[in-house]
Amino acid sequence: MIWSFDLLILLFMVICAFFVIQVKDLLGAAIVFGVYSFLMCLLWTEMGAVDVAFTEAAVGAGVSTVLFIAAVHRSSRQVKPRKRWRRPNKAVGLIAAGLLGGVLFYASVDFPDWADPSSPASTHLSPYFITEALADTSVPNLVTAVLADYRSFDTLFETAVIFVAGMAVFMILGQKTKESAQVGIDLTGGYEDTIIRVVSRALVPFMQIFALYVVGHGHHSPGGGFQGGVLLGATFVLLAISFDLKMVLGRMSEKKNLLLANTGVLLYSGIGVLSLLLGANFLDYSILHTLLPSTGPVVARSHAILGVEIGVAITVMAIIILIYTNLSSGGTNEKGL
Amino acid sequence: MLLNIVVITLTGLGLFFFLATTVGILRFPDFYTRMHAAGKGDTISSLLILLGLALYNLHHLSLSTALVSIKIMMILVFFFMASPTATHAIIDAGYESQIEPWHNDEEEQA
Amino acid sequence: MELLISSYNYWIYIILMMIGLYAMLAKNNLIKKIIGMSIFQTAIIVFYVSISAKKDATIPIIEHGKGHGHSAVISAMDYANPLPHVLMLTAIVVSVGTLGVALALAQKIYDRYKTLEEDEILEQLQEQAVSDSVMTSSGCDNDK
Amino acid sequence: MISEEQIPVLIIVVPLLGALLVNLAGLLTGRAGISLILTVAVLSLALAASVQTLLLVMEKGAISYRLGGWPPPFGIEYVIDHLNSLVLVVVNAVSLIAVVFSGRSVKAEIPSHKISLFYCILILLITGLSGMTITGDAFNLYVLLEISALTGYALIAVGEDRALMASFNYLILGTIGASLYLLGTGHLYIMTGSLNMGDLSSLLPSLYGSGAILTSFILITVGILIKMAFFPLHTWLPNSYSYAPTATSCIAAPLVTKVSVYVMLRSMFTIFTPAYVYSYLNISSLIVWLAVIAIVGGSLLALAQRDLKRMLTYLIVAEVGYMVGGAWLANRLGLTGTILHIVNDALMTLCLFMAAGTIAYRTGNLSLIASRDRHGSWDKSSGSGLAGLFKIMPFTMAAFTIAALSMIGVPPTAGFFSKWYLVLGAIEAEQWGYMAALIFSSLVNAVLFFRIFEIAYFEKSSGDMGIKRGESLEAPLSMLAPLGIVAVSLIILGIYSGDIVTHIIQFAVPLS
Amino acid sequence: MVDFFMTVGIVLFLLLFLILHRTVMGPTIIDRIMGANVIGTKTAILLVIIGLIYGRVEMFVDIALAYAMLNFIVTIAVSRYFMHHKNLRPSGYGLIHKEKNE
Repeated sequence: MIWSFDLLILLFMVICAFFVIQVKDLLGAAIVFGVYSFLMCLLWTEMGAVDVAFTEAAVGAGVSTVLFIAAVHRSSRQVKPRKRWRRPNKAVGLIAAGLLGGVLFYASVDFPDWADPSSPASTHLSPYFITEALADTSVPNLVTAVLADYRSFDTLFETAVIFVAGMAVFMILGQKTKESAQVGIDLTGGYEDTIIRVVSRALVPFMQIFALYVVGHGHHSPGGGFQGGVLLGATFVLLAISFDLKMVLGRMSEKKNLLLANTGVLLYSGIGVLSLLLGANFLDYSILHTLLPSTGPVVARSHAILGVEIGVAITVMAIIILIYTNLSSGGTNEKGL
Repeated sequence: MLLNIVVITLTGLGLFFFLATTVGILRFPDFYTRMHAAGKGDTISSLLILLGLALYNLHHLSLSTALVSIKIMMILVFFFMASPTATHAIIDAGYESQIEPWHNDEEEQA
Repeated sequence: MELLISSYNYWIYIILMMIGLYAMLAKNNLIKKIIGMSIFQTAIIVFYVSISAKKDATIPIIEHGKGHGHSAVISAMDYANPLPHVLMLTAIVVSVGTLGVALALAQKIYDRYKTLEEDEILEQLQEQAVSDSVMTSSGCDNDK
Repeated sequence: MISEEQIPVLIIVVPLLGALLVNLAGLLTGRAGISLILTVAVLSLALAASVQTLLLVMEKGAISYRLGGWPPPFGIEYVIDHLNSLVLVVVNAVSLIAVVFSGRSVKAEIPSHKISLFYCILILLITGLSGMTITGDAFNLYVLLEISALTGYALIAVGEDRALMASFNYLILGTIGASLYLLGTGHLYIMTGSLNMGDLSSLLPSLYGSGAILTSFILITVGILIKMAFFPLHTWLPNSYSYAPTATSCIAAPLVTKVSVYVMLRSMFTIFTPAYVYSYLNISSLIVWLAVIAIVGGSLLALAQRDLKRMLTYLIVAEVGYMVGGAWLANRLGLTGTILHIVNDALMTLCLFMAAGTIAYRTGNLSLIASRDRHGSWDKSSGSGLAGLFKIMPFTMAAFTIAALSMIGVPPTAGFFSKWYLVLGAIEAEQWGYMAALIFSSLVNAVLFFRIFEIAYFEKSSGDMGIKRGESLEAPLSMLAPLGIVAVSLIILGIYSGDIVTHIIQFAVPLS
Repeated sequence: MVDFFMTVGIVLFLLLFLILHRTVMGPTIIDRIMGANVIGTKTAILLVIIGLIYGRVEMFVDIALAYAMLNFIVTIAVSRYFMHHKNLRPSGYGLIHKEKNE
């Protein structure tokens, strides 16, 4: 951690958060929120949480903002003044926020000092992870090791959460017939922008290769299935933005996306079930060395972590595309942003 | 030592351009002029600073640091392609939403 | 002053949290509520990541060449605590999932009611309820 | 191939894989019919696994299962004791019955191309609830909480028009609840450095005086109270469950609140330990009084409703007050009553919602006072959509009557016994206000249900819609059979409640 | 040299404060987009600088690259919004309602 940066970024963030809430234009709020996420990512790298920063960069600054824009695109941008009879809400909000702030402030007095190496959080469990994880799993990136092995059950359900989210969006918005879309948009104006098209077409392959690299290299550097998956999904979003939705859906149809989302979770839980079938506990990868020739239990863990990450990446990519296509077209898959 | 001087010069230049960009973004009268400052100044300052950082990284020359420098250069190349495109897109958005360019009326009358 | 330096991180997350909670409860616009929700969730992430920070520690990725062979000593003091990072990766994923569902709901609500303002939607809902009961009491003459 | 030790994990793994399988089958075959069969198969397997686990626990005591093979404070651990194995059986049994019951209504209410997806999300909801019950890790609980919440939002939103706004409100409040829980866990983590519930309970005693621990307790409890719709925080529940599709409300209404009550018990027993919660904090009577307000408030609001399903949702709010109050009586009897009531209330609520679903399936009208049917095909003089139902749907109404009697607390039914324990606990703890609230709420329930009986028995139905007067219009067997099973089980549970207490619940109560 | 990069970082932050003023104050929505874009590119650079201060740039360049990409995507997405909705201010609704029944 670098405390001078820390203070500056936090100041930035509070300003941004305040203005996000105040701005009267939803698109403006989405943009300022994007800036807020950019800064948040910076804050995390500065505190040493590189994997969190990577995820936040991919999710918060990238995909969330695009999703906000897509949602605003399909609805309205306006924030109207509140009607008088709804005023009490403001009081409720103030009281609740005040209460929460008071309670949290009361607690914060008892906290160990910030960044104190002898705080309980840094001395109870984490030394074991730091000192033993490399020997246990042969993965230098401790976050990947803990994420995909020690706490892999959490991660399995994290993948399930994103799967559920995609399915939920499809369930809520997805329409089989195009006529049932109630809102028509004036789409005559959107002309084809050659510059954007050419540049995106040139950049997308490199971005996809980079995303695959992020998935595969998660053992040794920040990154992994989730970050890579979001980046892969984001490349398709870029294509959908610079060309149109049809072009992307021609390559990744909705059915294909749904299948891929299933496959990813299935791959993850399949690896878990495989170890169950071989007689070890669920998600105990070390047993898999009986299947992989000439590997010990430790290397088997490392390989299984890679398999798991690939599963996560597939699901996340498919779900990001699914959520974007549904949000930007109101579920019709007709024409996007 | 020479490397350090080059790095400091490049980064300093980058900072100078970014300062100019900031002044432009704050002081120019309308959107198009501000975008002119943002588009050009931002790109050149990013390129210069990144170039400086990539060079500094070669301090201890080895295969791994060279690889990292190549990666930084990749960011640079990416900016070189993406930043002007983004500028074009933003200008286009402004044009589409009918922002009137600024005119110095006094000068025209004179 | 020492107290300030040692815990300003925790205070600022409290401010972010209050802003988020206020927006979730008090804002009238659904998208604003969703933005408030995101701020609320990121504030929690700030809290957790602050826990993981350690003075003079580097990022939790074992440096190349360490931990192998004879120099197999990894000092726990040299690396930031990885556990909160793992938890927050999960939390970020959860928050993006919630965000997607919330935006989908907001959009569907807009399709249905043609507005994103909570008070206008509630008015429409009340009108609907009133018209339903009027329909039954007046013999359903305005039924179409 | 899979040994006995692996059975607990099957409760989670089978539904997770099953959900994916249902979705894949729906996608690949494009036929919706297969989804229901697969879902029932998957849930039966999960039920079998949970019953097996309960038997194992009764035989050998608490089981610990290491996920990924890592020892507890480092990896994630399942801890299955008498309390949660009982809740697991209830969760799986209720969901299986509800899914069988709602097969027809799903076909009627959900667009055909979304049916397999609907079942997939439904199974994931059950997975989330089972996972919340089984886990022994505080953070893992949060992830599973969010799974059950996200699935819940989606399942509610596919309901009728107004369900959208209800689901959105649920989402906002639910996210606040879950985030507060996460924040509370963070406070525990910063003070102790651990996330495992057992480990936490051993680390906490030296920190009892700390304000941060108190804050974490408040945050976790308030978060869970929002999730379980405790009275002033209940605002999301009535709209969500009354506008949701029948299948959703049949599964979510009995289970979500009960599992949340279980989570509160778990946090009180295992994380903070009774020593802190009851002795150190000394706030029992305050929370019991809050519960009194909740019970009275829920009951009064139920009285004001004009729609059967809405009335039932407010009864859930009142029942949550029972369980929270019972848990904070701080004695064995109160806790026994609470745990027994989790089981009984899940079944009673299921039975009532299923009966309401059956009536809605047949008549499409659940209003208690005046007909609000859009098509105007009901004579307004008939008053209620429930009029004459005893003649039209005798079996459904018989099941409804049993559940209603249980809700009121009439002796041979299950509801009586849990209330009896709660009342005894209240007397022992000398919480007269709570006892009065229990009796008041029973009276209100009696008034509510006898009003319905009166309408359904004495008033004549005069609807047309092809219904001839007095003709039996009983629901199909696939709906009646589950309804009958639940109704009968309410009586059986009542008769055997002594055995449940002596064999299971008394081991689940930590107080001596 | 690390001190030099610290200084560079702090100067960048201070300049970003000024640009943040443009981003949160407007005046038009497009000015906000412009400000966000500039902040995005500079954050990517700051990431590399933080990496240099930590002495482990190799771990940070991936994030910076991903950052640059996503910043680009976001900027394109926002500007495409104005291809469909040609109004600068959020007065009235951006969409043209076409009720099916009407």
